[in-house]
Amino acid sequence: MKKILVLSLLAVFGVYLLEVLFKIDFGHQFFLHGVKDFYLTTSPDKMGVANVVTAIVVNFRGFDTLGEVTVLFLATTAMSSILYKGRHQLGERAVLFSSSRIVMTGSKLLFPAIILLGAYVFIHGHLTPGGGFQGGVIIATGFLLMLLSYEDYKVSHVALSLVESLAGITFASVGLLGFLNGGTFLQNFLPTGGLNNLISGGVIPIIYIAVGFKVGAELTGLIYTALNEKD
Amino acid sequence: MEFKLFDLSIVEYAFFITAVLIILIGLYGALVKKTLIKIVIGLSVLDAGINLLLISVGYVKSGTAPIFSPALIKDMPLTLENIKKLSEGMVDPVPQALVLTAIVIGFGVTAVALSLVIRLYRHHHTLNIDEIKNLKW
Amino acid sequence: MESLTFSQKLTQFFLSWLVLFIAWLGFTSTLAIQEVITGLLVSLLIALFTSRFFVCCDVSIFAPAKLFYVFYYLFVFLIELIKSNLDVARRVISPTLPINPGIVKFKTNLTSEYGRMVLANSITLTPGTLSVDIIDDTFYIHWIDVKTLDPVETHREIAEKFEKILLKIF
Amino acid sequence: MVNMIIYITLGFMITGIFFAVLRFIKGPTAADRTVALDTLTTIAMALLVLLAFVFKRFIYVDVALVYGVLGFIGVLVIARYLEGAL
Amino acid sequence: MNMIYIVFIVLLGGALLTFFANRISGLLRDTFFLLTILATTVLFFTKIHIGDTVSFTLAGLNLKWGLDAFGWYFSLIVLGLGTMAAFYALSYMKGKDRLGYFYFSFLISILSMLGILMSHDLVSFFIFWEVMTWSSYLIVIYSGRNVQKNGINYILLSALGAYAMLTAIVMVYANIHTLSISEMINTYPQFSHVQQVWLPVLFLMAFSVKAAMMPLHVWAPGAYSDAPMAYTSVFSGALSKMGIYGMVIVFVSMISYLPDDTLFKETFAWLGAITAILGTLWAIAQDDARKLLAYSSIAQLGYIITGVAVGTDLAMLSALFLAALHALFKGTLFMAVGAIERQTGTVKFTEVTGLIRKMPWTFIASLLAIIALAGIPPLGGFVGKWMLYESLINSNHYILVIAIFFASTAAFLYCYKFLFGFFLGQEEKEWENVKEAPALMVLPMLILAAGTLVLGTFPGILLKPADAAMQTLGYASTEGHLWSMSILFNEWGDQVLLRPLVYAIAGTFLFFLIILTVKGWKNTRYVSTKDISSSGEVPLEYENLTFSVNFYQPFLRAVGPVMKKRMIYYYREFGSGMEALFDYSRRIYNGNGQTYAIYVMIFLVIILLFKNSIFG
Amino acid sequence: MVGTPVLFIAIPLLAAFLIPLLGFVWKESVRILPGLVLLYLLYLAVNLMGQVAHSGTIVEVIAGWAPPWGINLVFSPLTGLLTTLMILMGFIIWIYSYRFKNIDFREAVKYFILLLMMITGSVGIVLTGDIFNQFVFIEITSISAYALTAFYKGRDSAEASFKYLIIGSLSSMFLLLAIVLIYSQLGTLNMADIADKAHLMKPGFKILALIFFITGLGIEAEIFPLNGWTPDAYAQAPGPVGAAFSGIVVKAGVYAMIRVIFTLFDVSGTHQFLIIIGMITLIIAEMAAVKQDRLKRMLAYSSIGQMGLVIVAFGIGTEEGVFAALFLMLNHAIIKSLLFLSGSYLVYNSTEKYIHETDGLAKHLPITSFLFALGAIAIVGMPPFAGFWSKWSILSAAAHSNMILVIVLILSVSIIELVYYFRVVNRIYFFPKQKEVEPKRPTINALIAMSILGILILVIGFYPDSVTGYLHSASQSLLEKGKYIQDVLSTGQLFIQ
Amino acid sequence: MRDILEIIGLILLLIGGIFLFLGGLGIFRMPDTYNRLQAGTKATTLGGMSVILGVGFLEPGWIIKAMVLVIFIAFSNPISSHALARANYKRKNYPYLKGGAEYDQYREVYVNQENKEENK
Ligand code: NA
Ligand code: NA
Repeated sequence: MKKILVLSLLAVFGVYLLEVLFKIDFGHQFFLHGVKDFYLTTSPDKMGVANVVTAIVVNFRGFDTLGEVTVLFLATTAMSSILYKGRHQLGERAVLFSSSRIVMTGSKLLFPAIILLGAYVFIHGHLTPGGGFQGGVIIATGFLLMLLSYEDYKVSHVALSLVESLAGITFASVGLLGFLNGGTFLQNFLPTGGLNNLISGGVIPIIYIAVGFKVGAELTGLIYTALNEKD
Repeated sequence: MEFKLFDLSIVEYAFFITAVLIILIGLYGALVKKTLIKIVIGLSVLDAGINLLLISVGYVKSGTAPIFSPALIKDMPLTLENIKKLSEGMVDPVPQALVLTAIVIGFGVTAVALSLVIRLYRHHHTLNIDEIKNLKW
Repeated sequence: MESLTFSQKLTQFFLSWLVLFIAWLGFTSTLAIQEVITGLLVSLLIALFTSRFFVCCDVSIFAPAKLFYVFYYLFVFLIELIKSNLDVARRVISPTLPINPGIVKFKTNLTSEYGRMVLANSITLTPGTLSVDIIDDTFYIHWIDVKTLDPVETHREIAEKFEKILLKIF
Repeated sequence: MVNMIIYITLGFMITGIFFAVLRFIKGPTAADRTVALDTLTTIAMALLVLLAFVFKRFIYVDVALVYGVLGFIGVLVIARYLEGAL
Repeated sequence: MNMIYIVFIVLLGGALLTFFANRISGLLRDTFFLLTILATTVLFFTKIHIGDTVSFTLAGLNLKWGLDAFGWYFSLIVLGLGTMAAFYALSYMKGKDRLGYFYFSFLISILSMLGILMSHDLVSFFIFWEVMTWSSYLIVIYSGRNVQKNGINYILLSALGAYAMLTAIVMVYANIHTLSISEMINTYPQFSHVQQVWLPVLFLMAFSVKAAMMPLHVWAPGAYSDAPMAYTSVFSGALSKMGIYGMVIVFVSMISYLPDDTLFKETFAWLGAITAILGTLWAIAQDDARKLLAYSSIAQLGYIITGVAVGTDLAMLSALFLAALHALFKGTLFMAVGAIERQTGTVKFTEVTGLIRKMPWTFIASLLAIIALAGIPPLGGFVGKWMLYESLINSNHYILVIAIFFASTAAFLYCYKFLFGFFLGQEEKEWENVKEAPALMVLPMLILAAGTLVLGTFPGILLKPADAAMQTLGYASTEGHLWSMSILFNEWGDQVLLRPLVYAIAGTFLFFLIILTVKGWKNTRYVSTKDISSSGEVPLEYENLTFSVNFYQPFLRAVGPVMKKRMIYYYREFGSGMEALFDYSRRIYNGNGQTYAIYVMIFLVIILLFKNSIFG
Repeated sequence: MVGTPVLFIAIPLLAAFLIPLLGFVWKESVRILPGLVLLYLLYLAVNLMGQVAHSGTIVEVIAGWAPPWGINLVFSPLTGLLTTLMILMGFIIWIYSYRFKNIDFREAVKYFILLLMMITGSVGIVLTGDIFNQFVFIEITSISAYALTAFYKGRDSAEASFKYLIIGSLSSMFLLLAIVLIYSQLGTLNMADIADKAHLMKPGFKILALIFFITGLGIEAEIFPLNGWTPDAYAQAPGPVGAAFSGIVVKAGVYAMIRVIFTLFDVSGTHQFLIIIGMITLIIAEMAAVKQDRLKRMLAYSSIGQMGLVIVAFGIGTEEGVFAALFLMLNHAIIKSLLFLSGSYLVYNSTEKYIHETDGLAKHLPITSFLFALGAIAIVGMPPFAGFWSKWSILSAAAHSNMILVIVLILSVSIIELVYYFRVVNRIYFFPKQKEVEPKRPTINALIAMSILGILILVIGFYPDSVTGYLHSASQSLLEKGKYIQDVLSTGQLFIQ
Repeated sequence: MRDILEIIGLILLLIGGIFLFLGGLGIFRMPDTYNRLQAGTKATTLGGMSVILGVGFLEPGWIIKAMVLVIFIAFSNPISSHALARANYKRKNYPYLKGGAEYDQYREVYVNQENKEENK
């Protein structure tokens, strides 16, 4: 009964949604006077940022990203708050089987490389499809790999929140520096450099590196909290 | 080497249909499934569908990623006209930026949801949502 | 992890720096000066924190003999890999081929952690075998067509050709 | 010639993906599905690199690498979960 | 600063000071309380003159306060009774706790009543009306008895009325963009016909609640009897008159413009009469003196409402006169009950008897008040009733006269019950040591009772200001012509013309009373109610053999069917029906998060399906 | 120059990132810093309000890109008023929670971060001029709210939070869908730009986007039947958080919805629709509130009802109606917060929070009880307290638009409201105290917080003109759609860089 | 030179495509999980490496990156397959044995290990 109700509700919803979506001229330039052309030309031309998505994420819509970083920060805080068990420390991870030696050895070898890959991804956020979030996620998965393989692997909470906070403060401070430099919040105040050089795009790489650190630390913290969550 | 994959017009609206289907499947999971975990999965699927929809809105036929990489620019002088010409072959970067944000937000919500599920399981010793309704009326 | 002398640690550190820097060069695929300097710095930073994971090696890994064996090993491995793929092709195309699956065990002579891992991976990629577990020095291998249940025989059948070379390297 | 070979290669890969997806759907065990996923990861990596070549965008290769890393660790996570260790 | 402000500031400040002084010392508190009310009274009657106004702007609304003759007349009731009650309260409330709270509410309610009387705009009127409601509510629940029942009943019905009034006010405001009451009255004829009907209905709803008119009276018995008697006298005597005050304005300014076929006046007159009859009957059935007086108040207000509704010059005058008079005698009676309650600890007729010798002054005050209430000459009640009958007859409301007469006659029954139940009858051992109430309680009673006596002979004292008040409302001056219409008064109305007749009746009555009393005194042996040796049957301890038990049993049996289902029953039924509905409706929130999510989808789908009609 | 609107977001974010660090150094700073931040922001808000009154709406661009290319913040009389209100409420709630329940240091860090972020998110929702940015702020608010709802362990808070999260996720879905539809048509996300070009959208898109917005934001604005989460969340969250929900978070939700309806799209029938759903919300919520036996749940339903009333007032659509709605929002924020804050102490030591557990507490907690009673009287609209003026304005707005039925319904519902509030107050004052209940005396900071709210109620009640001026200019600024568009889009035809 | 590279690249592409196809088909057709793993991991490793190298030959500038990917595949694929096989066994999905119980020499170890770990 409930299923039928839900299915019919979803059917109506889907039909109405698709009806409208079919009116979109798919894959064509259909915007009236959209903002995208401005972004596509300004980013390489004026900002020296090859990856326009990054220019948007970090600069044009950098405010979103600041919020997004905050969301992630809040998610970590929320998760540890929700799972926090008061004065008792987190329990030791009780693991039925230790991981295989092969996986352990492999993880040990791969871990630094994965961290390096993460760093590569967020350092090149303005040049390649990478970016702070992607890089951060990769770094966190590196830690995930270690946590999977070694049940006694410890991540320092203090270090994590230190990195997290410092990265967040960097982001916000760079924003405020733009503001104090006589511009507006998050406004670029550094030379933009040559397109496709590593050092280009003004404050964008700085922010993206901070984001990378922050996301990496936050996701690691999330994973760590979740893995240690055992009754 | 000239190479053209195939003309996407055959599947013009496949993206939208797929996205909407994914949204509906996710919604179905969230609205009907009894297990908390499945509900959370439903919500994640829902998120994925929306992100797909968002990204397809920005698609431009045979457009490429909006990245002015050296290989793309080749030896063209970087004048405004050239940039404009290049940018015509690029997909809309805005939805991509939005999707990035939406994904991260969806991830955060999922993390919170899962930790709530853990709490609920600890408290009620069940994952059945029909048995978790101490709060009502 | 066993405690190391300072010079061992230093070697370890420089080694991991080097490896990471090479990886960086691989990632960036360029020798642009900005990239190289950044790469040096980044790999230095990461090496500082992660060098303790490289417990195996010392500078001797660069000895020419070892390098030779490395390439020799790669060659042997590649041959085995192709053989195994042909075997897979055969089986996939006609799954009715006679099989006699089972899990067999043997003891390895390798002592190095890395050596064992490489051996296990090689076994996984060679015809009809798949490493299931290593407990201490015993390998447990899933074998599609079990030819023998005797560990020594098994060792010879599955691992010996790799092990010989690996013992030279590690 | 080149086009044809790329077409054929793509055809093979997509057929491979098709079968892997079938296995993924069919199961029957979670381990089987994960095997399918693992296979899919590798095929997709190769596919991404090939597409990067097709579209002449070197930057897509990075995507393949990251995809591979995440897929690999994902499979390890699932494997560890299946062992009952998470 | 204008004197009007000062009066309000004095009252408000005095109330606050009293409230906080309670923390410091009882004496200080009492002093502040008394000073406040006295200062207010003095300031009001000396410094504020009829015609004074102030106006100011608040929240973008033009508000205006001022005093006119009509308001002045009612202020007389409020402040007069208020002062008496304040003196009384000092003694009556002695030793009770939360006195700061009580006095604060007392003063605020006085303030609110003055505010109502001085409001020249609707918003101020409404605000003071609400302040009056909650301040009196605070006192109703002061005792802590039945707060959930009586308190909620009172606040609920008051709110019903107040919101009806608020609806009317916003309708007026939307129409004429002004809040001035006189403006409203002036422009009333220009309103649409629907509004011309609805406005008075809504206003009257509010006023009927406070005036305890059937069927909106259900709060009154509980509220009157639960409030401390020191306040109930004000409550019943003055506060309920605010309803009358409003009604008069509505009737004079609105109802009279309606076409004759609207039957408005007749309906209201009849509602008043029915209220009078039923109130009387209910009063008779009470064993609790507070309840008896409460129902009696309802009945008395019924007369007044009838008078207002009939609305001829004389009827209106009689209503105003009765309103003041009711304040006097009902104030006295509530005070008397309070005195008895304080001295004996109970107010049940079945428990207390024979207090005549223990509390003689209380008895005398009660006697006077009862006589006034019953409308027996020579007290003021007689004058008021007479005027009412006369006005009804003059306007050809013969059936109403019969109804009112029936109610008045039946009222004798409870009057007698009151006197007999408390004061006459056997004296009981139990009440041997009862003393007369303190002077501070007795004096206000006596003063008020004396007031009825004076007014019985010199009604002009009140009739003149009442006449002035009516002129404010647009009646032609009644002096000179009105009196000539009545056989009761002399030319100027300041004396009762039929004095000889009045005195004759009174003399006869008094004579018999004395004879009977003296005779009874001599020939009666005082025994306990338990001592019924003549029948040879010793009653059990718990049997209450006071003759007050089932006092009017035969009578009650006769009117039984009427009494059986009281109005409150229907309210209760309605209330529980609503609560069941509410309980059912909240089950929408069934606790299942998924269901809530489905609601969201249902909401969406409904809008989607009807989007063309919703967003046409 | 004391600052610009962006500081409302930047400073708290900086503080939130800083709190864990400072915690390592000095534990108490974790509690103090949010207060200092809010105090500064309050000062800033008041200053900017003055500036706005003097020289008109402030439009601040971010990252140097003029609208519609960059994100911008709009500090208009309307948004400024709401911002000031939210910051003020936030500050008061901070005072109150300074030592509310003895949570340990690690919990305090999280609590204050989440609280600060919930406030900041709500402020962001109000200030931003970009729909996607608004979505981000909604998510910031929501995630903080989920976590704060589930803050206490050992009761059913996780259940409440989970329900909130499910419904909240649906809300996000609808918002994103609406954004997709708009972007696919106009290629822009800037509100003013959208408002300017909305007529160019194909009709189907406009209606559907509006419907998705109403559904998505209706969830935040607690419209029936989208409000299943509300009573649970309000009742299970810590007291100050409940106050923040009703005083800050809902307000932001309502604002977002109203902004969409009044500024973004001009669709006929929307106002009537608002009135209908507002009325239904009001009626159902008040009916449910009567039957509650738990205090905070009752307050929650009452809060929903009030929001319904706000929606109705907005639905009237005239300047008077908007004025009434804003006035109601203001009063409700103050009064309901007071009720939550004082109510929390009345049921402090109870796990079930039953109303009958407050019996007779007036003797033990005289000030708390008094403030609760004051709040109760004020919220039912008894003059001369704050609630009356808003009730009056909404009624007179309805009367001016000839909506007699609305008036009658509102007043009938007010009677219900009166009943359940007075029942509680009666119990507090006149019932004998229950033996097993151990009253907890409020801490001094809690008393201060509650007293400020009480004083505000009295001030607005006796001197409503202290706020009506701001409210009038705020309501005008909501209705002047053209001016909004012009203010934002004229901030610079080209980018500043 | 370029042509030769191109031809090598194309051949590698073709081989890779075939083996990737076989990998997919293999995991679809093989009878049990272990056999599927066997087929899948070998074929996709070679296939993936081959395709990527092929691209590297076709576009010589990419060869370094391609090598990184190849190394990664060679390294990660067997590990993940091994981990899956082990996990599958520990979930008590024992392999199909034609020749009887003695063909599973891991069983006793596993049972012992399980007891030991549970006691711990
Ligand atoms: Na972003
Ligand atoms: Na793999």
